[in-house]
Amino acid sequence: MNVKILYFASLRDAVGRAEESFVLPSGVATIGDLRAFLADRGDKWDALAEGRNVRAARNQRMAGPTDPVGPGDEIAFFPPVTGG
Amino acid sequence: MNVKILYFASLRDAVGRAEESFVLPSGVATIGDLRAFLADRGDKWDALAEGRNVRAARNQRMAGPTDPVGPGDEIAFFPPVTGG
Amino acid sequence: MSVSVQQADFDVGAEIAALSQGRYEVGAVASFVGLVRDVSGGAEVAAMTLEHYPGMTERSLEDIVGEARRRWQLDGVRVIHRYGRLEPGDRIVFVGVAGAHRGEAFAACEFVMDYLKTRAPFWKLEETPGGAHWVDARDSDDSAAARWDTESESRPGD
Amino acid sequence: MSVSVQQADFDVGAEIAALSQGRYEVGAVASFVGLVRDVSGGAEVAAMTLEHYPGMTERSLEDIVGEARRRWQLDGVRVIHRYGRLEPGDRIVFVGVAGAHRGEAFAACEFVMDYLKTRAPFWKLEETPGGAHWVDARDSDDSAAARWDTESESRPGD
Repeated sequence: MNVKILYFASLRDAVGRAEESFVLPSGVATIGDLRAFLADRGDKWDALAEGRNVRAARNQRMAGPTDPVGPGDEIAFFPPVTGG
Repeated sequence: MNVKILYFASLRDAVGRAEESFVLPSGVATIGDLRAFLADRGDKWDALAEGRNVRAARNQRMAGPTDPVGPGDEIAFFPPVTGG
Repeated sequence: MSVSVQQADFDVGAEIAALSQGRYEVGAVASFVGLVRDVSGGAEVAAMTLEHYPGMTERSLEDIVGEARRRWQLDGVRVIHRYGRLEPGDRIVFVGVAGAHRGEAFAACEFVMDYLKTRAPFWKLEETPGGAHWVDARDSDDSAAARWDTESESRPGD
Repeated sequence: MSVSVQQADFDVGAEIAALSQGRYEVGAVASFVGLVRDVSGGAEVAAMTLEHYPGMTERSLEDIVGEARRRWQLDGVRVIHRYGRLEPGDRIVFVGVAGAHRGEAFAACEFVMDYLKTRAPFWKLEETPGGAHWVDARDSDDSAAARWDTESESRPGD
């Protein structure tokens, strides 16, 4: 039940890492679950807490909090995009 | 009381001339008057008759039937434009 | 010089670059190129000749650019319109608009094209297998121009 | 190849020309160039670095192009977005859309830019006299993108 998690831009700066391999704990079934679990690490991981303006992607497509997370997924968290 | 009258595109083809110098008869005070006067020449000048889709310009700016015509003016008649 | 009426072709890349050259407040350049198509109302078009009204043409385009500058905050506007004989694939018209943000640039560029289509004195004579004939004005061009009379001038993205 | 994500600059004139090259059904090419400005929220900008999410970036741009092609009848769409360090005046993004008529080309070009601004994973880090900082997303970009959810898909001039 491994997933790859990526962090970008200001969120990567905040949590201090660009990437991690993560073993999904039981009970973590959605993007929202995963985000809450990571935010519970506390301290700098507060950047992922509810109310913070964080977006997510699952397997390189934008995803919402109720989208499922499964083994082998690539999940990314990042601030709202500012390209163009 | 001379005006210069120009004809363009399909309207020029219809009336058979590109340009004429015209002495304004008394009673011809507006673009609409002038157009009606020219249409009254009959035959090919029917192309200027009421109901025909003709536009006009006075001194190189779009003009309506109630706009005045005065000595020295350059008046143009033409079909709706199709550039771009 | 924001308006040119000419027989010669033009360099689209150079025109777009010139709109922001040395102007670091420009964040957006919207542009449009109109081309001769090889079909028109179902008929094959071998070529067309664009007639215009010298003097009024330049004046009407300058009026349209002036109106765009009144409606939006713009850093630059460029209009080039060709006349004479053109073949399918040839460029007819270029409109480029530079501004700080894209909403203004897009709106002003489309506005200039819509107004040009109904107010600039150009006429197209098309050569088709059935002979040469003058192109009829399209009702959709009138409605495209008319919406600028009523539509709010500010748009999202400004 | 309709989408490119690259560090290198691009040739705007060549990209626009390629959209109609040999395609005589194309009557309209609408395009957009986004540039680095030297001001942002009142602060002077010396340079910026564009970060992106390799893989997802290309995919999201291709999805946006696909959606534009579903909504409008288009002959060609081209998107180029740069990443890395850029200075004021540098080109960031190009969007070009070719179609038979201008209404479709303009609408699709603006649609692609609006969606790109809110859906393509790019982030700007600006260098200002006060230090480097990440640019905040703008609410106006969200509203610009949102209007395409409700707006009628056909527009005058088509």
